[in-house]
Amino acid sequence: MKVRLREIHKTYRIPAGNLPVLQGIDLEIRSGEFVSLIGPSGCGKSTIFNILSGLEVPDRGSVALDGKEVTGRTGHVSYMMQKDCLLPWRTVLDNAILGAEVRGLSRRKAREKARELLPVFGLTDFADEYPSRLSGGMRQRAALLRTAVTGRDLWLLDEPFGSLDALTREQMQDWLLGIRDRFGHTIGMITHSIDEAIYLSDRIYVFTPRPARVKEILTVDLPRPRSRRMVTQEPFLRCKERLWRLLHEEEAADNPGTQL
Amino acid sequence: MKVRLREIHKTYRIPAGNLPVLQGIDLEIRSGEFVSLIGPSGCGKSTIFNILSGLEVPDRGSVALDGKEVTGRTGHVSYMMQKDCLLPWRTVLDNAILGAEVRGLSRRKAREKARELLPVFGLTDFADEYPSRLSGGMRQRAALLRTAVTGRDLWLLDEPFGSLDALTREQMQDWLLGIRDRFGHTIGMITHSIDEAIYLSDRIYVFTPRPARVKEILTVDLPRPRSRRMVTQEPFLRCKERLWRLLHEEEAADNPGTQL
Amino acid sequence: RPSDDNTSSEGKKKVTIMLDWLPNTNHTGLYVAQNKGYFAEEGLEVEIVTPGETSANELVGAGKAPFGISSQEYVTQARAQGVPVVSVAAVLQHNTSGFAAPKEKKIRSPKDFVGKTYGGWGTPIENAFIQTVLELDGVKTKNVEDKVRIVNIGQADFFTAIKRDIDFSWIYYGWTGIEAELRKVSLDVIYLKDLDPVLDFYTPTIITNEEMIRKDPDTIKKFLSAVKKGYEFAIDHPKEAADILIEAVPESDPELVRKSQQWISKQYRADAPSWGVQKEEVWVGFTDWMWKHKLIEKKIDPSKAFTNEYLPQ
Amino acid sequence: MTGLQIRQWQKHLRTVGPPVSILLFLLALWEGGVRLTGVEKWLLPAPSDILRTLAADMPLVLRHTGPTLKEAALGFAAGIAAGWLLAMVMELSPWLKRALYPLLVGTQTVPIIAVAPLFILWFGYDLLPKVLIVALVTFFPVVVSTADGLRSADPDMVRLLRSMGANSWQIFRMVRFPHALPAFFSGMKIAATYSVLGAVIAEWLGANVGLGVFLVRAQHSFAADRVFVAILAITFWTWLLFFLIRLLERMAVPWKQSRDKEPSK
Amino acid sequence: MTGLQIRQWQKHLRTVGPPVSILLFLLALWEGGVRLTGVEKWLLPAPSDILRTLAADMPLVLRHTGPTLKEAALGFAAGIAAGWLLAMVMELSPWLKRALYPLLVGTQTVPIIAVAPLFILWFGYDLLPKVLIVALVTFFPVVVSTADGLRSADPDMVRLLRSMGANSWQIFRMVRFPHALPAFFSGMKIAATYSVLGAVIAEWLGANVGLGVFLVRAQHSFAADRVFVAILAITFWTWLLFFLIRLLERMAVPWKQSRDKEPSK
Ligand SMILES: Nc1ncnc2c1ncn2[C@@H]1O[C@H](COP(=O)(O)OP(=O)(O)OP(=O)(O)O)[C@@H](O)[C@H]1O
Ligand SMILES: Nc1ncnc2c1ncn2[C@@H]1O[C@H](COP(=O)(O)OP(=O)(O)OP(=O)(O)O)[C@@H](O)[C@H]1O
Ligand SMILES: O=C([O-])O
Ligand SMILES: [Mg+2]
Ligand SMILES: [Mg+2]
Repeated sequence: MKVRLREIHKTYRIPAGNLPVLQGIDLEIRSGEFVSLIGPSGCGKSTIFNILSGLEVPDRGSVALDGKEVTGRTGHVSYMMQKDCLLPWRTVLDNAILGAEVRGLSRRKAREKARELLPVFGLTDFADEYPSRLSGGMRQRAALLRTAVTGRDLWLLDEPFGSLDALTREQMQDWLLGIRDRFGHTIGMITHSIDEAIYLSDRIYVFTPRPARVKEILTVDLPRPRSRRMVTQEPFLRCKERLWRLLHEEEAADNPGTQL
Repeated sequence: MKVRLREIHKTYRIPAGNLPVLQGIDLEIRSGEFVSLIGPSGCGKSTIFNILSGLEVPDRGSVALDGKEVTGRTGHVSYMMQKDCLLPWRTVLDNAILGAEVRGLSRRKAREKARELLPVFGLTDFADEYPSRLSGGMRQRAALLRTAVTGRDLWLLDEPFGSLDALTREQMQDWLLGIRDRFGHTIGMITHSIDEAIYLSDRIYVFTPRPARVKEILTVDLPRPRSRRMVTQEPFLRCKERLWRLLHEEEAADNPGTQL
Repeated sequence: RPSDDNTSSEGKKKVTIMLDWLPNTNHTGLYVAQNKGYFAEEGLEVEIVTPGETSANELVGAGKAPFGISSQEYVTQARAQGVPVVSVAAVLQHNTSGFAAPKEKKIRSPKDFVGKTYGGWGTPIENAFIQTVLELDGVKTKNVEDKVRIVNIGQADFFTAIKRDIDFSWIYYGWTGIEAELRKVSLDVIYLKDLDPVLDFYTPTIITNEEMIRKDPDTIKKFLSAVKKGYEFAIDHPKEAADILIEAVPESDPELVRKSQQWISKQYRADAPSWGVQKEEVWVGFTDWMWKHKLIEKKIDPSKAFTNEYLPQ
Repeated sequence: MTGLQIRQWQKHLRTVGPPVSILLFLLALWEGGVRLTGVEKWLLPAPSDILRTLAADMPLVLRHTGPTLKEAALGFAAGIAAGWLLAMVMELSPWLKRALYPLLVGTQTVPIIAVAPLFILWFGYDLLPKVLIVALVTFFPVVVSTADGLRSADPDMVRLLRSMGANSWQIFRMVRFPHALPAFFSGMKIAATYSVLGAVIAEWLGANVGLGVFLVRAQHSFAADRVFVAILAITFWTWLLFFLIRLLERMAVPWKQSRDKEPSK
Repeated sequence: MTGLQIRQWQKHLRTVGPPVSILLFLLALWEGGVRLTGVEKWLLPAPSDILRTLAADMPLVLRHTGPTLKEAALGFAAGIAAGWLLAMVMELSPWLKRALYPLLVGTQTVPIIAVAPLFILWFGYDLLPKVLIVALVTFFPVVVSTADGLRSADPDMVRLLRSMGANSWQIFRMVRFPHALPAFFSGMKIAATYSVLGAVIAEWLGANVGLGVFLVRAQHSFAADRVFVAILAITFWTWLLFFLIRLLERMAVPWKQSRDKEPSK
């Protein structure tokens, strides 16, 4: 499943005037590839995912899926949005099978699959609990679980591990890598963690502050399967150094106080 | 403003049975001190803050503020909750002054103060925007702004920088250190970032997985004012190493799959 | 704030009369008296209040209005419940109501009721009427509802009712009967008064309450004197009287008012020596009839229920 | 009695205590007022009179209650169903919403008593017109509340479902419907309050039995105590229905109870 | 005409088009039906008859409209105020809520016409009783909807304010109140629908002028066309009020418009 954005432009209107968010974004996730998006807060990353998933229509430009244009059409991605959007009237388990239900998959099978994954996500005892009683990190894991159970080929993950502690985060990352290697999902991920981006990705898109443009595309030269040992090795560190520089060189020109 | 938790116990009821969350927590934040709480997702950190702020009543134990018991009483902290809880019907600016308004401070003054801080938080152009149109990181910054404008001596910050990119995060951290040094606030912070905890804190409480107990209290031996240079220096790295070990040694005994 | 304490700016005494129903030709005399200034001549300023769905009896009884329009059967029932209303003048000398059916139903005498459907208002008195007239016609009945299907048609008017399900109903000829003439619907009407003299009771009547009689008989006299003049004018000048009513109540159908007025002007005084007088035997007879049919739980003294004392001689 | 049982009883008492005590207070006021001012019984009977009449007339009242309740229940059920259906249709089709709303408002502005003749002509004197009137009175609050509830679902949840490729019906079923439940129950509670009285008024158009008939007869024979007995009966059944719906609401919206509670100090 | 103006006109047309076209369709159906079946005019007049009568009676209708609108407006205002106040009081005091709710339900179960003598006795037949009746009819939907809206505020936002040391009144003002606005407007819309008709029914208790008087007089003189003119007038004013409130709602809840929109494909 290969996805391609071409020359995407998007401007929002806000009380203070026009807010150009995306200015000519070209972006590609190849079949089976893991691509990370990294860039300053508020630059337009989530907007890119919204356009990719069909939730928003770009002012200009097109979205193509395996060569077919799908601009503004939905239903081709498993999208974990930045906000967890757990339905308060569904228990954790029933939230998990939501996407599968929408797709018309068998509820019983979806439940089974979700139940199987519960331990991996540390939610075993909370299957029948309403989301309002979960901790922040647990909610995030529940949302990730839902995305996994939805089971499309193309996954879009918007900061999936943001509220997890280091250890849980590593476990989740490794689980993600594991099922990706096993099933060959095509994955796009937004993250603020340089380490995470490198450890998981084949390529990393770095964006400028708003309005977002692609500043650089980094190819991560680490073999697969990845392992934690690589994190302290030369290629990883080189990559990290480069990414750090890219993200920090805006400092002089673009501190958040003068973003717009 | 000195705060002290003594022998706090808390158990929730969930469909799967009793869920003991806190088991005898002793915790102290001295006047003017910066204390971080770090621990596995779902262990009970937010619950501790909820008890500290008076939102929840512990099953056992007491909360004392400057020696006076305040268990179950509210109104003594500026609390930035994990969920941003921006009021959808208030613009960013009016959300920012909410706490000040509740305290009965002058609206005009609060607005002035908030407006002054807008550039620091990168929200200048969004003062009159409703929160539903902010990006995830911008919402978080708006919530932090509100906490700052509320203006109590004791601040509780629950993962305040979780959805910010590295650069913005550093700026926010430095801003926090700056005003802390200037006004001498007493600050408690929950974070999942080891670096952040060390860079900002005087002491770090490390918690076990649920039910939370204090596993270790680390004192950070870095002089104040802090600077980014310290991050690569010996004392910082030693501290980091120690923290990393503490958080990872659970691995064998407590992976999320067997948390409860 | 009883309204009989009030005086208007011109020093006239303000009084209210509460109608029994919407303004119609039963009330013409009142509107004439108003229009021609008869009330003013007596030093009264009269407000005519129309109730949509309520009856005047309780309000007059409670002193909220000094005068009202009611009828003998209501006054009797009201007094039996302790409501202190008194009938002071009969608007019509004879009961102009009767059982009506379209000609094609062939209901010409009470025995034709048997097996038919009667549409009424759901009051017990109607059952008693039907039972009485059936027995007069030789149909022995223990329970009327075995002989006649009785359906409550509530708010529906006569013409709607007879279009569906209903065979006959109880109407006042002066209004509904006249409307039927206008519509060219031929009716058979069996008047109650023709069946049994005891059913020739007074309807409608003008009422006041016992306290007025005690405290302010003078106002009653003045009021009735003006009203009488109004009805006498209507008796002599039906056309002009109708126009006065139409002017006062422009919402009603002028044609119906004119034709009804022509008919009813002859009924106001009928065979009586003068307008308004009530006969003791009518009150005694009908009270006994009501008591016999268990329509009142307490026997009342008919002589206290009415008086001719305040009618001008 | 175990401690738990005692605590449950205390809870019941806390729920029932306030309304009952206020009610008793008001009744005492009424009784006292009537006795002191000596207002006539045919105008405003005292509660004790009403109770006495109720006791005496019980068989009669019961005979008239059945039909009214039947009309109210059938009409209410039909009204809820219609209201719900209309709200749904209007949510799924904005065109129909714009087209239907003014008409729905129109249905509420026709005084039934004024068009009684037509009603009877079309539907006769049997059960049907009464059920229709109750339905007409009750469907409207349900439509308005439910439509507003459906519309105000969290747009981000709707977006989540859209991203999954959900169609309008799925979004309706999985997000809008559960979200609208509380608003739906608001509408139901308002509607329930009108249902029994609606049936009574419907009976004024023509009926031979029912609380409406009982009421009119009482009124025409100046029996104020009976009028109040009828009102009492209407009130009683309305209460029952209302609180049944409150109960149902709690059962249907379990997730709302999970965190609402304040800490029990 | 600029492109923007054209687009705005098109938008208006899209809003007004559907109801108007459905309405015209129904009127045509009615007119045709009456003409074809030859149903008598005194039973069901055709729309054209009604319009003719309306034109002829216009001055009369206008004379009767003023007082009714005045009663409706005053009563509605009082009803909203009372409803809002009661909902607020009940939210701030759970004890009062439990105590008042059954009584409020009780107020809706008393058929006004049945207690008309009392009403007139206590309040006369001037403006007051009519305003009171309209208020009585309209306050209830407002209370129920608003109370439910207030109660269902996001508990996490309430917690945030509590953590700031906010008292109940501040929580009410800053969280519950704005959260309840949409529900409040639902209640208002339902109430608005009842207000004009409420005034008309109130006039049946006793009045010399007003649409209620016009209606009953028309009915009792068998003038069906006039009855329908009265209904038309009631409907017209109710619509106006209803849509005024919808407008107000949009203005009062600006944050709801910000993201509701679907992408404009
Ligand atoms: N519906 C909307 N209406 C108006 N402005 C919007 C809307 N959605 C997003 N924006 C604006 O677009 C910009 C980009 O938003 P986006 O959510 O894409 O940022 P982001 O890169 O995901 O940031 P973060 O890392 O903080 O989540 C922000 O300034 C935001 O305020
Ligand atoms: N109101 C509640 N009812 C029941 N269980 C609750 C409630 N609040 C929290 N919990 C449970 O208590 C535990 C601790 O929650 P808490 O929010 O304190 O975790 P945390 O340490 O802040 O986690 P995270 O880092 O994921 O935010 C979780 O298992 C959660 O499910
Ligand atoms: O009381 C009535 O609503 O008719
Ligand atoms: Mg984002
Ligand atoms: Mg937490």
